[in-house]
Amino acid sequence: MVQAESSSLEPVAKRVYSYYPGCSLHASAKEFDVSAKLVCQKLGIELRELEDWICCGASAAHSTSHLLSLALPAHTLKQAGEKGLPLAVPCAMCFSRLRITLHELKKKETLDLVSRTLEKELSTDVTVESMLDVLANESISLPVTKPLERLKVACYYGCLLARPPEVIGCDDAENPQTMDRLMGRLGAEVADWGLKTSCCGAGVSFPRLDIVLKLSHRILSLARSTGADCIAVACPMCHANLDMYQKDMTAKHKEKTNLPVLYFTQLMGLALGFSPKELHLDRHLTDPLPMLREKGLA
Amino acid sequence: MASDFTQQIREKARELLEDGTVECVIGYETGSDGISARPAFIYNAADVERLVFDNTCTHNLVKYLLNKKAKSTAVVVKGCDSRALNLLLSERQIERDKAFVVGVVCPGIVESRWNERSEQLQKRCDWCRQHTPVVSDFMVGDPVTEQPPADFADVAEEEAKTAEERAAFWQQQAERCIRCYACRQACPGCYCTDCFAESLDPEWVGIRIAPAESQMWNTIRAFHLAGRCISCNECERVCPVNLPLSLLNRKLEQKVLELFDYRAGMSEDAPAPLITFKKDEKLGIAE
Amino acid sequence: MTKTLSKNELESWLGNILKERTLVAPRCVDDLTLFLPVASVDEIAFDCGNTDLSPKDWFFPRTEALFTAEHKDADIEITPAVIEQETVIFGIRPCDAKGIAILDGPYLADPADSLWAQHRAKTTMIGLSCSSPAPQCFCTSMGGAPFDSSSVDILLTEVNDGYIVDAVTEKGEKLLQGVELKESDVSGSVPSCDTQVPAEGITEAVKRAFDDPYWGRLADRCLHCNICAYVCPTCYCFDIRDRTEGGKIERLRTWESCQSKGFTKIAGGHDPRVDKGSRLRQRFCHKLLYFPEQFGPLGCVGCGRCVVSCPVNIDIREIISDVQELGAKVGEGSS
Amino acid sequence: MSENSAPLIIGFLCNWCSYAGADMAGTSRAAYPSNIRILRVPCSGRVDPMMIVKCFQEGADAVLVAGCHPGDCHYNEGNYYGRRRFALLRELLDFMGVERERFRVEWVSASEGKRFAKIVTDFTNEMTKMGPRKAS
Amino acid sequence: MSRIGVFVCHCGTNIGGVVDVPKVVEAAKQMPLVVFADENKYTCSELGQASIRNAIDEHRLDRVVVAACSPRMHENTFRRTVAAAGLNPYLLEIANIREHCSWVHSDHDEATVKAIDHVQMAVAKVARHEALFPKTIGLTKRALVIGGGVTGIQAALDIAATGHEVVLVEREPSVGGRMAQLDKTFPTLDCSACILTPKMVDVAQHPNITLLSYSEVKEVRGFVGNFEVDILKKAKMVDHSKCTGCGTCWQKCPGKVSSEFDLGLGQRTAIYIPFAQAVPNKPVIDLENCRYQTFLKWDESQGGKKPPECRICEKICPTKSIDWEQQDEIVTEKFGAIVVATGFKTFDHSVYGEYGGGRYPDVISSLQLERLMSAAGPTEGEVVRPSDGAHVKNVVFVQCVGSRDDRVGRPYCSKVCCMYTAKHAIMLKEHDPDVQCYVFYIDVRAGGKDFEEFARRAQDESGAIYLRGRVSHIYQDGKNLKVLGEDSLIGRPVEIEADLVVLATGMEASDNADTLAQTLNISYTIYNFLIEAHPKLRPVETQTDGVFVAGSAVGPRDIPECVAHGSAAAVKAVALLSQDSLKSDPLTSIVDPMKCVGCFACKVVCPFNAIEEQVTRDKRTVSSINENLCKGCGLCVVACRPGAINLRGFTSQQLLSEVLTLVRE
Repeated sequence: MVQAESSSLEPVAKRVYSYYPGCSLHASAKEFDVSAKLVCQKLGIELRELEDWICCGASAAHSTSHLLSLALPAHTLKQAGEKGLPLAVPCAMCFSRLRITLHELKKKETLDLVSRTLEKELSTDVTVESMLDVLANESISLPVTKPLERLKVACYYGCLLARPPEVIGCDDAENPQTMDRLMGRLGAEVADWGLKTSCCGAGVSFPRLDIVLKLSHRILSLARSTGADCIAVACPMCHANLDMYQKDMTAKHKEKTNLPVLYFTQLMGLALGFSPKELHLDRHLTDPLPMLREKGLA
Repeated sequence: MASDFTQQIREKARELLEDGTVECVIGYETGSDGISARPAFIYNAADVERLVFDNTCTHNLVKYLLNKKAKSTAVVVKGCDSRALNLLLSERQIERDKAFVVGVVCPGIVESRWNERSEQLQKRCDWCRQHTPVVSDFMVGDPVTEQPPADFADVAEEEAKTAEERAAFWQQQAERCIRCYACRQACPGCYCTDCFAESLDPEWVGIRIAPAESQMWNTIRAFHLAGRCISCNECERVCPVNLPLSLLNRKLEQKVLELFDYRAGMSEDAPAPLITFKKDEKLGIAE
Repeated sequence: MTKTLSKNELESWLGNILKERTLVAPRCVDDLTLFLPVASVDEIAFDCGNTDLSPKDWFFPRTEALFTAEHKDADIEITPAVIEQETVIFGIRPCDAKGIAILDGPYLADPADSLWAQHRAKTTMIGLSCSSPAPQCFCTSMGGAPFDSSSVDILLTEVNDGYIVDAVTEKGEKLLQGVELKESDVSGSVPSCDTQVPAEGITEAVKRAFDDPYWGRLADRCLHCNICAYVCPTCYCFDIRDRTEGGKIERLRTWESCQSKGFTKIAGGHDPRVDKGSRLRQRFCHKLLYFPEQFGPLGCVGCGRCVVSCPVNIDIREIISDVQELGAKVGEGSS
Repeated sequence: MSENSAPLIIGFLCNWCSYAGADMAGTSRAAYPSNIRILRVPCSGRVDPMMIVKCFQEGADAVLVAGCHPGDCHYNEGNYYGRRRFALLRELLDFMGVERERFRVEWVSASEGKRFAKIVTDFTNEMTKMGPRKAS
Repeated sequence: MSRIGVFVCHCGTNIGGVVDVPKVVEAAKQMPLVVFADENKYTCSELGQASIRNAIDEHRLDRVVVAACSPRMHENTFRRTVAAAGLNPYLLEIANIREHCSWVHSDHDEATVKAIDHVQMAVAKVARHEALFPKTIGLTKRALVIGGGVTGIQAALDIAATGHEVVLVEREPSVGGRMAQLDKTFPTLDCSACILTPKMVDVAQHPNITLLSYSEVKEVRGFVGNFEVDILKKAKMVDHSKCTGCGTCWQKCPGKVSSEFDLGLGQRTAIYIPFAQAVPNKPVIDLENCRYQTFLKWDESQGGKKPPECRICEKICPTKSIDWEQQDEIVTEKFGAIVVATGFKTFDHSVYGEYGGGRYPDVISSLQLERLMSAAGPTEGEVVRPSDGAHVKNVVFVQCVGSRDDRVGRPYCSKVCCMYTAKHAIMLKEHDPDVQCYVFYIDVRAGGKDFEEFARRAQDESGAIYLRGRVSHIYQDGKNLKVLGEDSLIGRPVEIEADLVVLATGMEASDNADTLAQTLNISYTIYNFLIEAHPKLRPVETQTDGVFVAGSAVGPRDIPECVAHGSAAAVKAVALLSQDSLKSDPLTSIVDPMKCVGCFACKVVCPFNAIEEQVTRDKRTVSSINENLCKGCGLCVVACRPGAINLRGFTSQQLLSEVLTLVRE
């Protein structure tokens, strides 16, 4: 609705979003933050980071206290609401928490409970969009300068961008297409594969690394078997798991995966002409640069 | 105007009786008080001079056609009365070719009782949106353009009360009702040979002339006219204890208009709302 | 010399009556004047014309239980209705009073109708002479008069500063006991009821006009509602039906009228008076022919209620004159 | 009847859907308050508005008419006619002081035993709350 | 004065446990016109019924009230009872004090009060009952069977065997239905085709059976014994009276399309018979895919090159049977009885995203597997992978696909899947001993003769590995499929590499079952399965007299059940047809011509055109009821202001007296 207003002001439809980076984008997933911002800038999407955003509670809160797991995102939603702008969220985990909270606040009694807890007048009159949905919006034209030709990408969405479908509103929880179509528009070849939304094990990263290795390895090896050159992700957790442990997997499964795992925003960045450096492509543990060079993209 | 209408009616009546088109002309004549009209039945051309038409011609003469089924009859009708013709035609109570309709573009009818004649228009004339008859073989007066449908201020006023007040209000009315059934006898829509009210078995309405029975009578009378009442308001006019019967009729008229977009007696072949339906209509019950 | 009572004295007297008896008097409810019980004297409409409904309700109620029957163990117990309440009707007009009185004919003739008898016994009528007869009135033509005291227990005649009191019956005397009456020589101005109806020899005329098509034509406009019968002080036809509630049976008598369809329907479904003409004729034959033949007086007292309230202006006065003419014609023919 | 506190609810149930639904409530032991008295009619379209007015005139506190869901009438169209009649009747009753809440129409299928129980329960509670009818 | 007897039933403790029965009896004794009241443990038992009959004798009862279970349960039972004692069966009224009372109220006093009221109502109503006598109507001694699957075939044959004419209408070009698609049948493993084909042939050859294949029922008018049915015969474009079914045409026809019968695993031609043993064994032309038709439809404006005219079939047909002039036609036939056996279709598994949403060629439905296994199937019985024709070794079966699953709106159990999967496991092992089968199941439901043994055999002898749990995900990994699931018995996730996954797709009502039901005026469930008159006691009858249902159109059923129901329906139909005349239900409307004012509101509202016009002696046009058409809904009664119409068995007087007992007592 705000968009409508602003667009009525300016002939060139300019999109404005409140921006919620979330903790990991200020730390482990800096490259996601950076690339996302660059891409948005390029595409005329203005991101206004919320001044007083706090942790969404991620996996920790809801395993501790349901109320807490709602209260934390609610705080952020409150601000977003006051801004009157749609909220763009890159991190799949944060996105999931915010969306779920929004969903639960639709219940009157929950709304009252959380409002009382935060001593704030909460409303559910705010839209939360994942950065993927923001950028995949087909009405946005992509000024591709360096098409991702010869690059085969396996798009990996993970659990949180797909489930629960009734809350997330994913196009197809088992075989989503949003990112695939986006990559296609960038000139990349996309792999049709069956583990786009399978769990990478993030939930148990610390207690049960073995499971993480098993699940992530399954994903990587299938992706590889489809001939993909890299995996595109939209979630810091997934990224961490898939990218970080490839050495351990190689050790465990006696099979070299070595498959670069990039944020979809980084791939967009490349196609839109940003340099690997700007996009922090050097921050990954599984180094994508050799592959990218080989493809003439770096 | 009146005198001119009277003239036209007399001439038509004479013509019809002389050439034998009809056996009888039902019109109006001056009553025993010398100031207000009453129904007149003219069988001989010689008597047509008795016929008059003025703003006291309140009776709905269509009612009388029900007694003249077999014979060909001419009847003088005002706009509101004429809707009763359609009602009775659609319900196959009269045959069109047996009735010669002398339509009178209604000048408005005044409040009058025996030996009393005010210049105050009857309230039905405020609601009336049919001054020009919808059926006629001969029209007296020039058709007028009708105003948009009436609002239902009177109904709204009643509805403003609480349910309890309304209940009390109708209770009082029922206490006055002496169940003479004049309302029924005057109504063109009430033509059953055996009225439910007098049925002994099933005994819908008890014999007592008492509030409960009278309410039963008045409620069902109104409901049996739901979507059929053509709002000539004769029922209310004839009531010897002045029950506000029009309120009930109008409440239903309003709802029928709102729910089914239907006005009784406007055409001969539009099915009455309660003997037809639409599969996917929303009427606010069980939804 | 006459006895008089001032307005105030009258009111306090009525006030006292109120204490131990039901006082019925004309009251204005909404736009009607009706004989109704009053709770206090100021409810009484002293200077109203004649009431819209006749006072017959108080002798012949619109609905009245004759008896109730009930299962008692094995057999059935019947309890006849009894009227205990003493009632005083104030403000009844001579014509209406006469109407009640002549109904003693049918109701008290052997076997007497116990309920009617009880109502009559328990009710005292304080009449009020007509100071200004209405246009529809024609009592004088029917053998009555605006100041006729024959059928009341007490007749009051309004005079400038009070009422002339005429205690007609013992009942009246009793009711007046202890009431201070002034001696005075005022005399009530004698009002006249100038509408004249040729009732003379009407009985004969009706007999002769019995078969005349006149009735059928007249019935053309009759709606056969029961208004005339229900407003009439002398229409006394009724219907009887039982009503069960909780195993208890009430036998009820209610007003009915010869005008309603099927009134004369008999077992097997035959109805000797199916056509409207014969039904309408019945009403007038009863009033002007059968009633006098059986009980003496005409069955109409000229109160004029039917004249006013008939929705299609069927006017008994007109009919009487018409029938006189008809009768005359037929008479000539026959002689 | 209106004197005692427990409201008298008269239910007219169509034989094919709602009466069967009430049977189903029985077979599945779906309990509900015992105030309601049930009449079996072939079709909700058989329920004569006169009958309903009579119920109220004689002192019933509430009336429930239940029939097949629109489209499922055993007689194809019965409930469509019923729907129109009842819609008008309820307006008239309310206008004459019988609150619209007291006259309820519901579509209950043969398989909706639990729902029937719920409807009756809610209706009874609502009527208890409203208390007996005033006047007449 | 009538003499009413009241019989209150304890129904064991069903009623007696809550309602104070003796108290109800005592109350009944006090009710007007009641001269006798008694209680029974089970009134419906022979003992109970006897006590009613005796009481009728002894106390000269002329009307009876039974306070027991719902009239929908035993009204007819007790009507027969009173009839046996010489009373008119309609002088009976049931007070429902079980379903509507003891089973839903726990408070004993309240329940008892209510029971008494219901008895009082019944007494008041029965007092106003009149003796009613059914009218006799003639009937057409022919039956219509809708659906040519095994059920319909069985029904048709059984009816025909009794010498009655039967018309069998089948939507497809051939009879046989689903069973014809099956390879073997459980648990006996006889060859489906081998046992079905003879029956199909019998149907075609039976002198009393007219087979209308490639036809559909469009309209049904009339009533029991006297139905008038419009049947649409779709244009076959082949004159079957000339055609010998030699097969030259379909061997030569160039128009190839995937075969419905083989569920996309094989191909058929545009002029075709669905399968080799089809009956009738004469082809029809599928106009959608016929080249000549495309030629005819082609127009310049769309550009492209003009398709060939083809007409090969026409040229090579030795009997000149091809008839391009043929049109769809509607034939109207009269029947006395109708058997509906429209069968089922299998659930479309593409809604299951986690199973690949239909994207993986090697994830197939059980019915497809049947076609693969069938010697007459596209692969002549060799079970190979659709994707690459490779021979299968590891096969994973997933149970309850479209069954017992609320998410896809199919909460019911399809009943046959457990068994056919066992069959598949066994058969696959027989085809090739090296095959390993895995079965993910929720429960193994093997209720039925030799079923459990059969299911065990799949595990014990054929070594199928049964894993209790659902499959969470299936994905393509190279040529193979990875199946991820859980073995809930050991609480471990399992991962199986399979080269074929078979989904045990459940049973659904066949297409347009609902529209057909509406045409026949019979009810159907939210899943479009047809509803029987009584699930236990009248399993093949419906609410519409003369219309019977059988087979899996009513709900998931296996072959023996379908056949049994087919026969059952046949018997009911025959029982009807073998009568010389029918008795019409006397619970119809009646008109009092004296009260009728001839407004004909009744005629307008009657859904069954049962109102006719009649001129009375006094020349009034009044309405009268055609009692054969009247179904007793009572719409006319309410439409009739003067109360000239009344409904027998539910007269206004009766309903009113019921109401009055409630409000005036």
